[in-house]
Amino acid sequence: MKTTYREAVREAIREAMDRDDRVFLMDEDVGHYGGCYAVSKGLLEEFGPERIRDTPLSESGFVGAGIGAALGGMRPIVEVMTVNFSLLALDQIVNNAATLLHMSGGAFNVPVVIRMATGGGRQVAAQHSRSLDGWYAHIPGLRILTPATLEDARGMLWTALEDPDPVILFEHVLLYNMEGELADDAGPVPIDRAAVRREGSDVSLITFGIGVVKALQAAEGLAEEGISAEVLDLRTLRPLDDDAIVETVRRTHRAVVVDEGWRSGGISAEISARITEGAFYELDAPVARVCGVEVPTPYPEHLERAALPQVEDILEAARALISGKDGTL
Amino acid sequence: MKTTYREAVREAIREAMDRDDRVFLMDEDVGHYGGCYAVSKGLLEEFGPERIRDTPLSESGFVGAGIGAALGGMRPIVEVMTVNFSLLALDQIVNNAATLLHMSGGAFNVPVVIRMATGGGRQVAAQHSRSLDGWYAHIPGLRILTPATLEDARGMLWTALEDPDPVILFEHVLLYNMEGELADDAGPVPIDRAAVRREGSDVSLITFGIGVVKALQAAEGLAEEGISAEVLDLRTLRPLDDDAIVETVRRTHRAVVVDEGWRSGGISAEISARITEGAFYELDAPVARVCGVEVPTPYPEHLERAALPQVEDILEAARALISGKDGTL
Amino acid sequence: MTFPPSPSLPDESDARALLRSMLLIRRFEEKCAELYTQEKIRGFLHLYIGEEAVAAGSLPVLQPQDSVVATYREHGQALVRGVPATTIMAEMYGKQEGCARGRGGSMHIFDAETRFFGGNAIVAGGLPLAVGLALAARMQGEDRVTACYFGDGAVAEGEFHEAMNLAALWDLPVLFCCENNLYAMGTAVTIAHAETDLALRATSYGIPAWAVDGMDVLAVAAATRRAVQSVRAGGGPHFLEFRTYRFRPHSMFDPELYRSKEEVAEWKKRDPIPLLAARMREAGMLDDEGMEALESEVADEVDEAVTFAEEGSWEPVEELTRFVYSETEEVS
Amino acid sequence: MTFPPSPSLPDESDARALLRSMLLIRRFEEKCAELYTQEKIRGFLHLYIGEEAVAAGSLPVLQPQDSVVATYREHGQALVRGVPATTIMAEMYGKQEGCARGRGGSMHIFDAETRFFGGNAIVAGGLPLAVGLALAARMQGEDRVTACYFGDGAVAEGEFHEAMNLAALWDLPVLFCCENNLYAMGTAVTIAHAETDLALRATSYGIPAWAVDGMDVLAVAAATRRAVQSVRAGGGPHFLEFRTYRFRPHSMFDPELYRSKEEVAEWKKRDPIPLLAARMREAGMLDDEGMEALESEVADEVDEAVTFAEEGSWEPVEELTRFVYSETEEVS
Ligand SMILES: Cc1ncc(C[n+]2csc(CCOP(=O)(O)OP(=O)(O)O)c2C)c(N)n1
Ligand SMILES: Cc1ncc(C[n+]2csc(CCOP(=O)(O)OP(=O)(O)O)c2C)c(N)n1
Ligand SMILES: [Mg+2]
Ligand SMILES: [Mg+2]
Repeated sequence: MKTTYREAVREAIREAMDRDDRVFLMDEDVGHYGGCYAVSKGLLEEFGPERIRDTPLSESGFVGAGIGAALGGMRPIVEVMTVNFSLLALDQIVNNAATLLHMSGGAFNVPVVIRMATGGGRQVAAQHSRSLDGWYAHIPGLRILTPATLEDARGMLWTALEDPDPVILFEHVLLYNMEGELADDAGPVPIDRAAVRREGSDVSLITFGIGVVKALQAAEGLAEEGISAEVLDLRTLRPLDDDAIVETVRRTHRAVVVDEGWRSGGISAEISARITEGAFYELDAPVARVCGVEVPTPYPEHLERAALPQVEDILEAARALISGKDGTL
Repeated sequence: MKTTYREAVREAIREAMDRDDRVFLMDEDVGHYGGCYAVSKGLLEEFGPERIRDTPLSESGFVGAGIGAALGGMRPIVEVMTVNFSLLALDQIVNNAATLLHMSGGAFNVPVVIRMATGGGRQVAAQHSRSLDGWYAHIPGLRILTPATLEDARGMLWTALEDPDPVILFEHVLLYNMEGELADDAGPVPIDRAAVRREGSDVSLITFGIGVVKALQAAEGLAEEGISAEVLDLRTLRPLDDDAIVETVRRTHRAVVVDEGWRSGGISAEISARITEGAFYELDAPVARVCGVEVPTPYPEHLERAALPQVEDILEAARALISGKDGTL
Repeated sequence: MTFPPSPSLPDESDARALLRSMLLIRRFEEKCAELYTQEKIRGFLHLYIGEEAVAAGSLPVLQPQDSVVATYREHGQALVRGVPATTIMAEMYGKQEGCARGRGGSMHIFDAETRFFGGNAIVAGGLPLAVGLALAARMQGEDRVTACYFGDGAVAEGEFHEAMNLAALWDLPVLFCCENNLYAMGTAVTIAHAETDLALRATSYGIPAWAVDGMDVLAVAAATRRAVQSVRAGGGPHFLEFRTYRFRPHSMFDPELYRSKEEVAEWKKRDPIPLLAARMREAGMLDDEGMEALESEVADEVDEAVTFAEEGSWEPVEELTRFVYSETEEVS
Repeated sequence: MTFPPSPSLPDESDARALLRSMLLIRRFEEKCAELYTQEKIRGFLHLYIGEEAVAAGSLPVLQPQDSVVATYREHGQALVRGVPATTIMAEMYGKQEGCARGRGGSMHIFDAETRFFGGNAIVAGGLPLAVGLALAARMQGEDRVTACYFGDGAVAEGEFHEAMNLAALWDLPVLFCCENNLYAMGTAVTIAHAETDLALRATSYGIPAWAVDGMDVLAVAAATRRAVQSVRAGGGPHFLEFRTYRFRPHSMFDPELYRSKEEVAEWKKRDPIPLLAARMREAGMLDDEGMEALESEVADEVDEAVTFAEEGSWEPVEELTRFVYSETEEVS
């Protein structure tokens, strides 16, 4: 079946609503407007305003209400239009969702799923282009998913809803229009393992979200140059799949981490540190990082392009690793 | 002059208020209550309620007002009682303070200083014990300071106030009672360089905030075992002093990063990654990290102790590095 | 402020129950203060002493299926709701027999059996949770009221506003119980709120709201009955502003610079416990003997709690990372 | 809703200025829409068309020393405030001659000279900034009013509540200008607010507030004069709810599923531009020739803006990391 990432997410929501009465979707404009990035278009007509619930502009309030509803036995899918606005709900996400199970000594778990659009590349400037997926992965108690394929867009949501604890799904804005084939019987997928999207032997491109698309393109380019690149899609940023990370490095002895998020203190640093800790003597070269430039995203196309990791940047980093230029800051 | 860290911070505030009419302090309970952790005790009587301004419980509102006042020509010191509550103000800090200069193409800078108490160790449980200093360091546009000595508690504030851009100062709650000698003429200090607090040749303990106190103790212990440890106090987490980090590693060829914050995606990972990138071939062993255990801070003393990095943990990590046990995850 | 005349006394056993409940909170917390100086209880400890009438009068109105959300000043609510004094005290000791296995301490009392959803230490952070619990009840068609306690200080937070609007907009079964004790730490209501009549804040969302004499347990009970009845009958959210006062410092660290001894003394004249006791005596429901009996019952309960806590055990350090994620079959 | 009778017309030159100002916004934005389809302007583009009377009527009341804080739907405010159409257009092109060097685009118009503090794209995020600007003015003893524009949607945010309370509590010189266009994206006011009379929300903080016919530029001007006068005289914050309507979709992506063509058509009957033009014609202040002259003046200004933007230059990629931190002598 030909489909898009957007439709795959919508289908996942529809399936969840069908399967389980306790599931409902809420956010600003999920209903009457037709959904941010049109993801939930048509669902209001199908499920009605109680279960496709338009909210006021109150990110902290309705995310908190989602957490409360989860405590009360529901299985809410709380959307936050984009990760940028989730900063307004961070108290609820960190101080409540991520912490209640522990503070209550296991008495209360919080089965809430939070979905957010993330990332840049649409020229919507600094306040609307943040990539904070990796930043969220710092918080214990959360599970962070970054679906990068149609299968994962279709399949991660249900698995997330079955999880007894809070799960955040980051959907990159540039993926919504991605088209491709999806099996007619596509359904839930496991969320605890990274996936090798392309095998290779010279260098590992370790990434997630939109980075997977770019890394696969880069791997094509590298192949033409005779460099065999493996692409590892992390899929889950918390917990990280350490085994998969170490294994790919064992195979290739070189790693480039690709992350649209800012470099300093990003998840790219964590992956680099874990490789150092877990496979130091396997490395033929220091781990390289291709990250977002540390600047609030500028509006003009040429500057935004330069601020975000591009295929050429990955190519360059991989080539430098192979040719042995590295090791100085 | 004998003094405490608390008094040094208070003296710094007093000096700033005296020096510059544009400076004022605001937060919940800075005035009538006598200040969170008694830092601002007595200042209301001295400067009056306009300049020592008690606020309602409205973190987003008054932090945003501080940013606005900075835009309007004042030099506000906005306190947020503890970093935990700053999650409520994150939209203002990230989307406004850190971003306005860039979004306005340089038209408007934001000379606001934000002070927060940070850290655990007082048995105040999960919602009151967070160490997010390193997490904040991910955000471009902010400058992140972590005074760990009396000199820095006394001297960083004025330098921060002279900075044209937003600066956040993290004061670890366990430091407030720290006593020691401070020069009578102690005043402003530079904020752009890390400082070697103890020289050594076998291993570098790289840390900040409360970690400095613990690392110095560990270095004593290591000295007794014949291991010479250097202690690098980062002082500023954004921007990191790369030169100082690389130099200490060049001297010792081994590094332990100590950070009370959670390990995954913490600033410890960034430091590890930078060492890999900047001094890979200088390393005799993979960089080790001693971090907060990834759990919301538990209340009971024995569990909280176990959750936070202790001197023994640093000792162990340093010993392991020296004796060559490492390299597997 | 003047309130309507106090309701008449209920029958003797009900009156005694109210008195006992206030007394239990009082003695329990006096013990806590003592244990704090002995360093048995650590961290932050916020006492409810002076405000007992609010918890004692309001919580018994709820049904077992109802939900309760409270703050870090929640020992009173927990006790009246029926969380055992033993497991509360063990929690404050940090023992694994505590109602939250000792993980939370004084500020984080949680109890699944009595649907006691904390013990929330971020001011106003519990309000959206209460809205969500009420939403769940409504969507599930359950007859369940959610009672949400918070202080005057919380009213200034953005989360308060968002929660009020959502509850009113969606017509949810929540009872908002504002404990206006005139101060948020050291900040007087007049320093924090442009509109100091906090019940008016709620009515501005179209939520029925009124102020209640929070030192008079009978007034608290009567107002709560009226409000809960209406909420349960589908009347949407209600808001009660309980005017009360804490006799003790905000926490054990508070030097109380912001209020005078005279002010505190003045309020102590309206101590809710003697207030009810006097009326019961007048009505012939209570004498010295009766009072002594109550005191001794309560003392026993507190002693038992302390013994339970003392005899409790420390969770092994090896279990440190439990309860970060649920222990489902797959995971464990 | 019925409003008081419209104020009488001002003298011809003032009336003409109002009309011109609305017309400039209209034509400027029509051009923007066209340039958007040509991909000269990218990203999000939120048009003000239909709401011109609000900016055109309110902003001329301010003085040069005053401050303005606006939203992502701010071209109108920027134009009337005096940010040159040229640098606004260049900004939308992303050229370095733009008022924010092209870094911000349509949603982030900033201009130091006219004290135009954005162009803020986080809904309600500008309100605390406005409070702070007003606080600064008060502490500095400056005669400075801060006008803060925001939509009906913003009223539900916690930051709205916190800002209202702070402004009222501290009695600050802010004018809150709520542009109630009945929708926040696709969410009608009735779906978002328990209290749909938004001026009442403000009065609940003790802030003088009233609703104004936002399609009648004279009503807007009169109300703003009254409010600003009072704010400037030390009367504390004021709040105006301008009832208006956007004729266009929320942004260029909006399929407008949430409202009917009829509703839009109905509102277009009260298009603020013909409304004023008709009154001026009646009063003999305007004829076809006058209107043509205005149109051609405005067309020239828009053309000039486009030419300026077209001729502008791209900031070199090497400058990417500028403006993350200030370029002080020490740093650069
Ligand atoms: C968001 C947040 N800000 C600040 C604090 C610190 N703090 C704890 S209690 C308190 C005062 C709260 O006052 P109120 O709501 O009136 O409750 P009371 O303590 O009087 O019962 C403050 C400021 C906090 N816990 N959470
Ligand atoms: C905090 C936040 N949440 C969501 C959005 C996405 N968004 C942009 S505009 C808008 C609607 C705002 O409506 P209103 O305040 O009425 O202003 P209008 O667009 O009608 O002028 C929304 C939901 C945002 N920018 N900021
Ligand atoms: Mg209070
Ligand atoms: Mg609107």
